Amino acid sequence: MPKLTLEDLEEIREKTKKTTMLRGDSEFRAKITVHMGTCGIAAGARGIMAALMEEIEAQDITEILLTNSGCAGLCSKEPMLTVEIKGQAPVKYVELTGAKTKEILEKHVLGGKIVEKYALGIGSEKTDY
Amino acid sequence: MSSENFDPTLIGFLCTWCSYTGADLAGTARMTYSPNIRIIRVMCSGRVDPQFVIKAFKEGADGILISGCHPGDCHYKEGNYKALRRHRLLRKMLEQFGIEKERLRLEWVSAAEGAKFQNVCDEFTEQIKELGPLNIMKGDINEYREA
Amino acid sequence: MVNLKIDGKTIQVEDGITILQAAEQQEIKIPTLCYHPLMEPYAACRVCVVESISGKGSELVTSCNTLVKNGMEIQTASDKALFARRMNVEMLLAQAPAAVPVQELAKELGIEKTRFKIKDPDEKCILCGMCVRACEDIVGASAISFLQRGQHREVCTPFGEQSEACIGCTACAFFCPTGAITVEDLHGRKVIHSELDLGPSTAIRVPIRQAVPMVPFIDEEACIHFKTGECKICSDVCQKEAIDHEAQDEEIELEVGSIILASGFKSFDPSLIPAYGYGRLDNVITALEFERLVNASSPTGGKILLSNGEEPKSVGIIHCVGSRDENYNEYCSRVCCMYSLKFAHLLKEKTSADIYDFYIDMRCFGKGYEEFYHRLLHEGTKFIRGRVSEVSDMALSKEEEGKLIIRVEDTLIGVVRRIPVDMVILATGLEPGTDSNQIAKVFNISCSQDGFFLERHPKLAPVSTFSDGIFLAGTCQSPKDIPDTVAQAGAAACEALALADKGKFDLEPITAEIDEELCAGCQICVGLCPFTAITYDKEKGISEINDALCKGCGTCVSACPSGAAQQKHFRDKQIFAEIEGIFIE
Amino acid sequence: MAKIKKEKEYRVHLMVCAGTACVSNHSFEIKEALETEIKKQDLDNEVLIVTTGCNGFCERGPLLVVQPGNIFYQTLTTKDIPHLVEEHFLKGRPVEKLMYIPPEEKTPIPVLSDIDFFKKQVLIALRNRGLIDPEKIDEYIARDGYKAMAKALTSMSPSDIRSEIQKSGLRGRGGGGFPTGLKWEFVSNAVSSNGNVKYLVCNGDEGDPGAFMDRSILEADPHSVIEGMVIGAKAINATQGYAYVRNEYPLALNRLYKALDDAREYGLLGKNILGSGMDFDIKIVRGAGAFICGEETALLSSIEGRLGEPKPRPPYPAEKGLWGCPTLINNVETWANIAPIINRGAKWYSHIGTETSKGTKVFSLVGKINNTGLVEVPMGITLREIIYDIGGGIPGGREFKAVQTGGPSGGCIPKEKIDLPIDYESLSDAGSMMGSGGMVVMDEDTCMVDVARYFLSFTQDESCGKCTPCREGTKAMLDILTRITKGEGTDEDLTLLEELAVSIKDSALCGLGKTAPNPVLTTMKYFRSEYEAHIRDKKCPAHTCRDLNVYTIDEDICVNTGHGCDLCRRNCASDAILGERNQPHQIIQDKCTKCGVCYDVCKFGAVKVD
Repeated sequence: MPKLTLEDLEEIREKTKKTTMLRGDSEFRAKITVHMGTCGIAAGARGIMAALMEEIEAQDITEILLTNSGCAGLCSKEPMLTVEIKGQAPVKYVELTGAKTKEILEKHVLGGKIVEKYALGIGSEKTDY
Repeated sequence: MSSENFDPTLIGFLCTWCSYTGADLAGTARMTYSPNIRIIRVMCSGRVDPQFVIKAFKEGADGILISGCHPGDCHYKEGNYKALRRHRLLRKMLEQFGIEKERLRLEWVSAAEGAKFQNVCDEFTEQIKELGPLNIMKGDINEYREA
Repeated sequence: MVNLKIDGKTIQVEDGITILQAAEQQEIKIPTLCYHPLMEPYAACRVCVVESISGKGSELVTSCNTLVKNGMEIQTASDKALFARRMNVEMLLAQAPAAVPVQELAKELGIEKTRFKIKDPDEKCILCGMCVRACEDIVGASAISFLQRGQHREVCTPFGEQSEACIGCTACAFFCPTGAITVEDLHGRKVIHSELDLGPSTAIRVPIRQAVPMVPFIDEEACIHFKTGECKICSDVCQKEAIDHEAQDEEIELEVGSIILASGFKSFDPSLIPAYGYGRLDNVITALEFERLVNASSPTGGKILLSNGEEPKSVGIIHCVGSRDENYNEYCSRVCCMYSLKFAHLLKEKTSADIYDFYIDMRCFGKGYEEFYHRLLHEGTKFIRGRVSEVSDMALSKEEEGKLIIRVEDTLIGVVRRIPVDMVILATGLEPGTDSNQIAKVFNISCSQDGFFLERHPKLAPVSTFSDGIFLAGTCQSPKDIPDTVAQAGAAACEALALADKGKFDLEPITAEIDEELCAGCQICVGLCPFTAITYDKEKGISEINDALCKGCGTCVSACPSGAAQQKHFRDKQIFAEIEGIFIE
Repeated sequence: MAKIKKEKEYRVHLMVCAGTACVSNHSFEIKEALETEIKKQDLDNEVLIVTTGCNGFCERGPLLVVQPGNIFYQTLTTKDIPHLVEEHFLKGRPVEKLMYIPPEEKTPIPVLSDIDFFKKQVLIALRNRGLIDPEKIDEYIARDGYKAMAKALTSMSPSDIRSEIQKSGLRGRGGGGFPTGLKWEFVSNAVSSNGNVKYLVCNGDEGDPGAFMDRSILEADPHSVIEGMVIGAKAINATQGYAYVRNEYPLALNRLYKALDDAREYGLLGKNILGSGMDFDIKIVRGAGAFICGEETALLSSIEGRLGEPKPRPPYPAEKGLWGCPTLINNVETWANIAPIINRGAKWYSHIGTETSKGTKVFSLVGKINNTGLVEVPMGITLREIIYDIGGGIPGGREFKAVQTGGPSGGCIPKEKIDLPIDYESLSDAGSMMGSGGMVVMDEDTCMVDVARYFLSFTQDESCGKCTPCREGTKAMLDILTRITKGEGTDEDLTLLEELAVSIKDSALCGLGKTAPNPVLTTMKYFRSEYEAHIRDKKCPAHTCRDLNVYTIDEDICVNTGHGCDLCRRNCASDAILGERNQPHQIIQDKCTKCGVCYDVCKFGAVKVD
């Protein structure tokens, strides 16, 4: 690696910031949670996760938190994922395929418009009684 | 003339600093030595010019003695070395003139060697007596040419 | 300048000095152990702590290295300072009980006994590091240093092995305040300080006590500066700045009018006479060695002792050793009789030994000499007339055991006697100096048969030589004693001054000259002249003779082919005339 | 513009702690187990394993922090890994049984920042702790690494930098607490005796027993020290830097060597740094293990290759240090604080801490404490908060007795002063000192006389032996203390001990000697009663000094509850116990070597120690 100049330093900072952002408690614009219960995995949730990761890498998307969680409870509709845009209610999408996930990513996560045809419902389950 | 009543005349060229003082010492020490030798004082044995030797033989000297300081003792450092060189050359030349090389003698006599000077003179005189007189033709050169 | 208060007294001192130095200027004594004026302060023993009171309270500082500052207030013996100093000394007393400076300091500070555990009662080392610093900073050899830490700290060479860096200068032993380093055990070499047996003594010293001039010299083998480039303490300490290590021997060429040769004599080497046993038998010594023994600055301090250290009971003095002897030197060395009498007198005075003096003729020629001889006779010295044939240690009877037996034919009573003595002194004669023939060559003077220089005339010119302007004095001309030498020296000086006083210099009368018309410029004569008196003049194309240089030997005249060169008073014509004169009846 | 290779995208980063403590706790085996499990679940292109420097909570090593989410797992064993990988990384369900549960509580706390140990800490020197891989320079740069250096080199003049540090109020973290700004000012004003040669040294000797702050900083974030040193070099235009690190820190040394090479490769060190025309390089010198070489002048002698032995001051190193040239020496932690100050400004820094002591201090919390580890707390925090909130209190419910700060040169602070706010002045007023940051917590079972003896044995052994008071004084004090712990002490010993302490403190040459008596002085000041107990009643209240213990057996407990189980007799090495099964046992006092085995072995508490 030849000697760096100031700009190179800045460039490295930006590039590696993405990977380290995961670690700090810095804010994210949106969070996608792929539900990976045993049934979810059996239903192909791994494929969904792979597709999402490819897409994010391809488009060099930043500030999107991609994570997984356990079974969301609705086994029949697996594989499922939930998209949570900061400040909006989470939206669950069901019976997904690789292509559908890319479309959701494109339209909802980046575009900000909910893709009605794949969505199950808006809002999250009630947890505080 | 037979050798007994032959009375040679010898000339001795003595350097002032050593040989002449040596001879003087022999004299003050009452050492008698043969009267045949007549002494000519020169400042240094280096001063003895081959011409003098030839002139002396021409005038009728029967033997010539040159005496200087021992090598290294010369008051003028190198005079006696020069004399030594000239003596070697001169002896060869004299032989070509038909003069026996014994008639020319070089000796080193220091100021303290009065005794040595005495022996040299006596010995030299005896030697010349045996050689007999110097019989080189006198007069001018043309006579020889005819003979 | 800096103003500060010491023990209540406000003083002004120049900047950059330490509190210790300021106190010394005020004659206030502060104890120190690891401080030495010639070294950087090390501040290890902490015995020189003083109390320094400033705005924000007081603290203890070591006075040996703390520099003075404006407005400082120092108490050298306040309770706090004394308390800490006493405690440190008490601890040192436990660590190095046998160290004398610590014991003295402890007494001074009123410490009877140390309350701490004594490890080794005869330990002397207080780990002040003076030796290490001397070796490193002053000598530059860095042969020793501290090893280990804390309680195991000690001074040693790396790995305790003999170190090549050590140059045996014993600076460490010199600087050690408590004598913990003794030279013997440092590197196993016995060190003796004496002229005869030169151990590594101090590098700068006076050769011997009666040296003339009494000026110290630097012995390059022992001097550290010439080994490591460091040290140079002597020049720091010398107020007159008389020491310059860089000075080199230089040859000075002097133009002088006249020279007085006084190159002295050589004492005859008695080992050439095996019968006397010199060098083979103990206690057979030469006169010079006895002179050295009797001298106050001798290794024995002037006492006459045998080689085993005891005082001799009987001494034999043998005259004419190497003089008046056909096999060695025929001449009489003139001085031996009188100095032998002096020895006999000294022996009588300093020891209770009976003295035998073996002489051939007692030559007491000088003023008062004969009277001295008579005094000796009354003092009881036994004089035996006869030449000693042999000194041997072969004892034939009981009382000869362990003695030197002198066999001599006592000519006065016609008997060969055997005299057992403890010590034999050989009155060795005088010989020409070892280099007298080189000197003769250099100065172009000749030597007499016995090798001494030849004077121009024994009666008319006893101090001059054949070469004008070169004079002789002292034993180089012939053996003589001090009164005669002094007289002769005076004469030689007068002769030299007479020569110089004339103010003009008479040229050599019999010099050569070159006739300009006849000279063809062949330059044969130029190379010939031993005194380079002839030079070739390019413009005129002829050679010329310099009158002042020409000595008048005439060699050039006889070599000149054209007869241009002629010698005044010995012209060719004159010699021809002499030759012709011989044959005129 | 340099072509930087594309980093592979991951959605989960496993921050495995690889500090020396965790490594010695087999954290590398945990890492290998994780690798194999992840490969088995073919999650290896979704989950990245990162080894970080010391995370701080050494008590609970080996540690793992899962990012994002900051989930904290502790005391992991290789057996837990398969379940953890499948549960959490595959199925996204964190595993509670592996989480941290505070003592005397039941509910686990998943998120690291909610754990008390971490909550009250303010990280400046340890800002990248557990968040970056110390051996990857890019990750350091990503967290604003070398940003301060770039700013300093390109847009700040040396005097700007120096005034910024002065304004920040930063003081030396090595123990002395000398204002860093002032020291920098001295060095930059000093005239060098050899051209313009000035040196800059990082003191990483850290000889205090139980102190590991510098080690953790070097292991977790070596670049922070390098960046600090380069900024310092610009501030005083130093020409050459030295990092003096103990040879006993191999991991820290490797990471520092790697960091230096990476920095040189990136042009952040060496010739023409960042094109700014400034040349500066750092050479590592490894300490040979002498505690004295932590003292600045001894350290310099050691770098010069000479005997590590302190030199009298003045002249201070700032004027005449390494090879006689002006030298700036600061501790590792001080250097680590420089970059944040330059980055975020002196004002931000001076808000943290107290009036006289600004910023934070890293303490190594050890001894009788639940949460042993490395804590970085703001100055002014009270002892109570450190011990109870962060430290998690004293194990086994025993009572807190005292805390020893500042290592062997520090002193013991009794429990009465638990609410003492921690800063330079408060600690030295209490007779101790900040020191490098060692904090040893002691409970009722610690005998203060023995603590003093232990620290004296350390300083006595490590004394360089140059000056009399320290060489002989510490030995004398140690002899006395040893006698006292053996019950042979007398009253005169006490007075002599005090006299010695005062005279050594006053007249010793360097810091080691001057502070060696502190443990004794403070323990005598606050726990004089224990000394008297040892001397007069020949008793050690904490039963640590074995020679003073008297073991007896309470016969009725032995028979009624223990039925004469005979366990003590069988284990007694010098068979000083009489009795058979079902019979009361007795101890023969003069045979008893007071080894205490019977006391430990007896399950019924029949053996009493007095």
